Amino acid sequence: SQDIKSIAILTPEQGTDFGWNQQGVDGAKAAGKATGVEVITAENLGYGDVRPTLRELAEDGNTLLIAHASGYNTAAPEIGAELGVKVAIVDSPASLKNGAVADYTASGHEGAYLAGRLAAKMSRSGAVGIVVSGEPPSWNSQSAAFAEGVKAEKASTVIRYAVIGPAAYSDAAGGKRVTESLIASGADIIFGQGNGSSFGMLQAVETTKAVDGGKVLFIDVIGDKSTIDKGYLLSSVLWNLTPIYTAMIEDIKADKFGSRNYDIALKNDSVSLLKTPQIPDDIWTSVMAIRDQIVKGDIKVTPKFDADSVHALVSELK
Amino acid sequence: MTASVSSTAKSGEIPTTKRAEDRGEATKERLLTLLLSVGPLIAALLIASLILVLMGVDPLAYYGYIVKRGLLSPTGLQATLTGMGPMLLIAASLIVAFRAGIWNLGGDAQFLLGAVFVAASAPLLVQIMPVWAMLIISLAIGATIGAIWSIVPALLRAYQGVNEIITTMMMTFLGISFANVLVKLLFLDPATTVPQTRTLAVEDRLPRLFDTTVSSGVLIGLAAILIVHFIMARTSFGLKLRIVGANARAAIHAGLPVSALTVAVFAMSAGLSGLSGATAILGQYGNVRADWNPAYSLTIVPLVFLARFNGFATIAYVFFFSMLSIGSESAARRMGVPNYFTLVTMAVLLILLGITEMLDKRRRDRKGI
Amino acid sequence: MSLFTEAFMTALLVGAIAAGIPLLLAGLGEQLSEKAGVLNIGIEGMMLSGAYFGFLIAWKTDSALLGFLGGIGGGMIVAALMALLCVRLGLNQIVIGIALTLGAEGATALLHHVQFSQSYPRLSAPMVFSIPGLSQIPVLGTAFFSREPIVYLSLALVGVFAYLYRRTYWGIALQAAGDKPAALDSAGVNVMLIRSGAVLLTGGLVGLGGAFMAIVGAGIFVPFMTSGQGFIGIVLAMLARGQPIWVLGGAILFGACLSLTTALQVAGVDIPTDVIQMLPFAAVMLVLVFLGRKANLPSALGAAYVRGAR
Amino acid sequence: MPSQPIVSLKGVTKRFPGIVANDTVSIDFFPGEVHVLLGENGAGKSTLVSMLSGLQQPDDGEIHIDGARKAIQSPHHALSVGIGTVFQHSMLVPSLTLVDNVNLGGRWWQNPDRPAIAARMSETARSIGVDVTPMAVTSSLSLGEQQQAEIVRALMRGSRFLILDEATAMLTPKDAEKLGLLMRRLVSQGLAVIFITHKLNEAVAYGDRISVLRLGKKVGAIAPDQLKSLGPERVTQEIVRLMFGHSEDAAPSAPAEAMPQQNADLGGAVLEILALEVDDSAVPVSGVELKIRAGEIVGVAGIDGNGQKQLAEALAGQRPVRNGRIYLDGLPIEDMSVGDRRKRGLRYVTDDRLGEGTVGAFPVSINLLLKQIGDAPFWRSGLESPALIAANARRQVVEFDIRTPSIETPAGKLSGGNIQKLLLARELTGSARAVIFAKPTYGLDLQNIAASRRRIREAADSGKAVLVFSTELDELIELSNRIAVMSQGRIVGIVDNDQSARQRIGEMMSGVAK
Ligand SMILES: Nc1ncnc2c1ncn2[C@@H]1O[C@H](COP(=O)(O)OP(=O)(O)OP(=O)(O)O)[C@@H](O)[C@H]1O
Ligand SMILES: Nc1ncnc2c1ncn2[C@@H]1O[C@H](COP(=O)(O)OP(=O)(O)OP(=O)(O)O)[C@@H](O)[C@H]1O
Ligand SMILES: [Mg+2]
Ligand SMILES: [Mg+2]
Repeated sequence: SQDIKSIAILTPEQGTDFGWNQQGVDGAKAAGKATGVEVITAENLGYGDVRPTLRELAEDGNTLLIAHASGYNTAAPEIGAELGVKVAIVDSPASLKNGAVADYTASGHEGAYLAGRLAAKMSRSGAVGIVVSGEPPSWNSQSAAFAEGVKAEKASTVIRYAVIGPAAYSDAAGGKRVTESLIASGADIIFGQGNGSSFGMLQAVETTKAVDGGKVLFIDVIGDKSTIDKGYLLSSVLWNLTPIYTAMIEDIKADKFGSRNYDIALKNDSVSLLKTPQIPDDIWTSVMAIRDQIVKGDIKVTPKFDADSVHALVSELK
Repeated sequence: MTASVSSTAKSGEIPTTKRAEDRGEATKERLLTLLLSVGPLIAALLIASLILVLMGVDPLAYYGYIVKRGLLSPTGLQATLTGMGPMLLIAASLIVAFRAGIWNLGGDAQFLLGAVFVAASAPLLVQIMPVWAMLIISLAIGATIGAIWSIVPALLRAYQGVNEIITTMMMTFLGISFANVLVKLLFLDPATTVPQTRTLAVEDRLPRLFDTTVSSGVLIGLAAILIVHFIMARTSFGLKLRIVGANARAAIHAGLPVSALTVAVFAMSAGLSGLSGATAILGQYGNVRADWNPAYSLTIVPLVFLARFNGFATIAYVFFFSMLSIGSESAARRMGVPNYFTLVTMAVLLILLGITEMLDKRRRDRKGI
Repeated sequence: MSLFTEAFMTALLVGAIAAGIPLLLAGLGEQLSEKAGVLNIGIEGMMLSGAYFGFLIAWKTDSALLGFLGGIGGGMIVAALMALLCVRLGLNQIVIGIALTLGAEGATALLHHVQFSQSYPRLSAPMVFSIPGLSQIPVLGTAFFSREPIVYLSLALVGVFAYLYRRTYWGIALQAAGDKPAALDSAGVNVMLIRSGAVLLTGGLVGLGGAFMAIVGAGIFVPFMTSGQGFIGIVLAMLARGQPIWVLGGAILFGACLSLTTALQVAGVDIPTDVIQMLPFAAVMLVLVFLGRKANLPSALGAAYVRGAR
Repeated sequence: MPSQPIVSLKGVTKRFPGIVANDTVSIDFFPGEVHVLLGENGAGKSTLVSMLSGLQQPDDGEIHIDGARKAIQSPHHALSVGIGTVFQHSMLVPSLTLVDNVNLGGRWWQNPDRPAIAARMSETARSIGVDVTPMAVTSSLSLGEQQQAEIVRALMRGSRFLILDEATAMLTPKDAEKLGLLMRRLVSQGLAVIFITHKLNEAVAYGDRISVLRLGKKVGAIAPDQLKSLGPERVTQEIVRLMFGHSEDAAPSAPAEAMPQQNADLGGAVLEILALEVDDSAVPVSGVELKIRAGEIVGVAGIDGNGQKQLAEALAGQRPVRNGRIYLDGLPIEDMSVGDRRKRGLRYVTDDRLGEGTVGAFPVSINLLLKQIGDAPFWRSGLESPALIAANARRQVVEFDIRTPSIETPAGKLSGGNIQKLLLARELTGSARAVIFAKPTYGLDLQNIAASRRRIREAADSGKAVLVFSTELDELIELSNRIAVMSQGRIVGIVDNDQSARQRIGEMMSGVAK
């Protein structure tokens, strides 16, 4: 079995975004703690050429490099092969390679489906909105599953979908503007996915009344914003990457790394729905019942990673 | 000395004492040049250090890591060199344009589209031809696509007088979106869910130099910038371009084909940007993802100005910049400083280098050099 | 449920205005600098600085008004550097413009990291002032006449600057500073003062645009939130050929295109978003191809003025 | 005569790289006097002016104003102590109207009363007998019209110390005379005037006192009483001696009415212009018919701004022709580019030496070859031969007496007259079939005028067709075989250059004769 002292995680943005980057960094640290392995974080690397950083982290003696961005999934296996270091990547399950590469394409589609059911149950107006700042695969799968959840719960519910605009990852003003338009179009629950821009979405929800004059609620993804919530956060499709990273470390120790990919799912709580005070207990109970059905396999949610499927879904469902 | 000498008349009779004086002058001159080039660097480091100290970071350690990684560690230095390839090509592209008074600010899209088409075609080409042929054709594709993307601004500028700052910026915004459309809809790698092109295998990319990780793209970059330098400094074509740039009315008066030269400048400049995109793909990245845009132009533009469009100075600046970006990522990570700090260092450096350039220019004006 | 309700149309118009105002202010600011002969590539940085300081002060004082003043100040801090370096010392305007943009990006991101990255504070909605009567008009009333006072002010600035440029000695001096500073100097007017003043005022305008984006547009500050809007401002200023009204036209076009993007998507028109995003740029290019008017940039634009230099 | 000078220069020195432009110059300027500054091209006259108007600071020496030492720190300062300047090269903002150019310095928030200022401007113009269009945009005006406007502007400022740096260079003799009379009137009101000119007759006619600069040094002065007692003839001789450092034998004779041989052995038509029309918003050109034969010089007289620039540019190919034909050696060239026309042997010497004639930032050596870039032997298969380029420059610098610190000096740093010499050197070397000169000698000193006219004559004698545009009738009469008169975009008449030419041209210009 391989001795493992340290691993490294590489993220494109700063690990303080209450979202993708933060979940990655926090998850890796927690897994390191649990397994007694040191964790090096290389944050805010952007989307340029990460090969130099990957090489340096490999040279520094890290046993595993977690390339926590789909943009890194070409570079990481290349450097892994070049320097004989193990790498974990996302959004490329086919790259699995024994002893070298493992994929952990995390998809919260099961959670997003639940969120859709929740939204449809809670919407007063019968209209919900999806706002995204871009269309990467993992968001597409959640958008699609959310839409399916909404329809499964109440087929008459209208779903409005909008992508913010150019350079939208940090476009908080754009997030707010588009969210306001969706609210004006009748949505009283917003399912929002975005990095910096998601704070603009949250702001819109907080400062704009629904068409009926009531409150608009927000469903977040990946991270937990309840610490900064002002009473408008309905829920979040929470990801927990700790079990994945822990499993990777253990697989390395057991010389099994690269024999399988990793996933998050409702069943081991690596995907879960955030419970907030905005969710009445009875609704929460019914949503949890649906969760159990998914875990048992009675309800199947298939992930759809491409933007076309999402577009087709939201316009077909109209 | 008298007011004016018709230079030939008396130039033969400079007394020898003056020669000795000149030699002293020359030493002083060299010292001053040294001071002027090192001074601002030190000043910039001091200012940036002050900010680091305020953030509770040891500046010596921080800068130590930058140098250690960007310059002294073998793979770090190799990364610095590899990174220079596309940047030098962008610099060459800018020098051609700026010297001719053409503000080609559309380099990012020319780069990106060149990259996209190369990334789309190279993995297919390599299946039907030897690697070297594929590489050559791919470089040509990149350059051609870059040039094509500048046709509209070129014609508008050459025949309608429409300001090219506006048109090239518009074409950049357009081109970035267009590149995304291409990657997401047309050139999608069917094997992955991520919107990205097919990937060119590592062994099919531009060969690495000797036993290192340095891509030979850096040689393409060096060659391009030296050729551009030579053309601009020594050929009649380069001189014509410079005249168009310095005084377009004089160029018309002198009977230069200003419109044709303008189109040629656009083609060369945009072609070099496209070539840069090709080099980046063939030498480093291997594919293009949707929403990818390294936006080199913005950082290279000030460098070529500071180098006064001189090829050799540009190489030095690009090397320094590449080293800084490689080294500072490492330093930031080790010292727990957010990577944003690199931007601040860059800003301080550019400002102080700008001040140096100004002081040097004043000094040379005084001396009439 | 029918989509194009009054509320939705209003929201689209409001969105267009919210997106257009920062562009308007950035364009007006750039235009002012360019008139005076300074090619101000630093407005992205000024805007970001305005957004940061505007947000910071609005949040600390809980006053949008003070926030806007803070934004003006934030833009002016960066502009003061530009005036010092480019106008007084005559450094290359493009080098310094880009340097200041990079510096402002880095500095505000660092400050945000230290102050806000754990809490992401958000502002409450700024006050709206309804113009009696006009605001009753359906759709247009709420969209145009029931807005934050800063919106009215920004629109009024278009008229104010048009007046100043055409009807005052200052306007004449500005144009001279951009076209032939030596002539202005020899007429006894301080070129440095005119140019520095213009750059500072640009900082104020652009900073206000940034503050608008943070306080009204987003209600929050996040790093790099201006995402290239400053550069679009530069394009707008150049297209406007010195006329403030054309900056307004351009800003509205861009704002409207963004809202159109949203409207089409919400209506379920399945055109890829990247294609829709190309619309405003393609529109401008088409106009240029068919109307292709010569740009009339001030002839000394970008050149430092040194008295007596030949 | 008042005893206290308004302005005194005391040992003023100004150095530029490679040159001492003013070398310990001491001059007193008294109220009530027109003080004429003379000196060959590059002697340092304009440099003195730039220090008096606050554009440059002396490296050594002192400036005293009203008897007290005072540094003139800025143009604003100069204006505020009453020093008004008309510079050698235009200081008007091209994109502004004349009125707004007058308006540059008002209180910033005020709304200029343009009609009132325009009225004042027209009135001032009338008082000196010239005509300005206050609401015209400066760039649409000819350099001559601009110069008139600048004089008017300087007068409107009400300075007590007026500097005119070659203010008559672009004026017709008639307008120059009016300006001379005006100077006399101004000094009689107690103003001081500095008048820089290269025309000695003007100096003698309007000056009270004369100072001569040579190679940056003040080499002599003629006091008012001397000026009166010596008489024009002797004064001129004395000036020439001072300016050029030798007696009058080497100096040019005063523009003698030396008529060229009439139509003696002229060759066939080289340049032929038929029914030419040129568009222009200000002065459209129409109905131009001209035939210039080999060895012939045709002069074009007329007040500046009557379409001369438009016609010259159309001939050179810098401006599209609307209608009509231009034949060069029988070949139509009106659709050819500037470069192609040049290749066929057409040369155009522009009068806009800074705007299009030179690239100011480029060295003298390159500017001398501006129209031959890429040609052998200076470039071989596109590669430059620095040694040959330098040799060419050195030769021309000597031959045309271009005063420059070095052949590498940026052309923009030369004195006005020396830039003009550079243009002439470039155009007069090499082979040509037809040459168009626009104001070929403006801004040149006596000696250089003579040399340049000699060269123009030689060009014709070697079989070229020459077209000379000039506002100076004397020049045309000295050079031309025939003289055409241009007015409002048309050629209103062509006369043979004989004894009666001067009178007939005068009549045509004033619209008497048709
Ligand atoms: N892009 C610009 N940015 C700043 N100032 C400009 C710009 N373009 C022009 N200007 C200024 O505005 C002045 C007037 O421009 P212009 O001559 O184009 O306006 P106009 O004559 O009123 O319009 P038009 O010629 O289109 O009828 C210019 O001289 C210049 O000083
Ligand atoms: N700003 C400057 N930089 C460098 N050299 C200069 C500058 N101004 C003037 N000179 C040089 O100083 C000398 C005197 O020039 P100046 O313009 O005073 O001559 P001038 O007597 O006015 O000649 P002209 O009759 O030709 O106008 C010239 O050799 C000129 O090249
Ligand atoms: Mg106009
Ligand atoms: Mg002079």
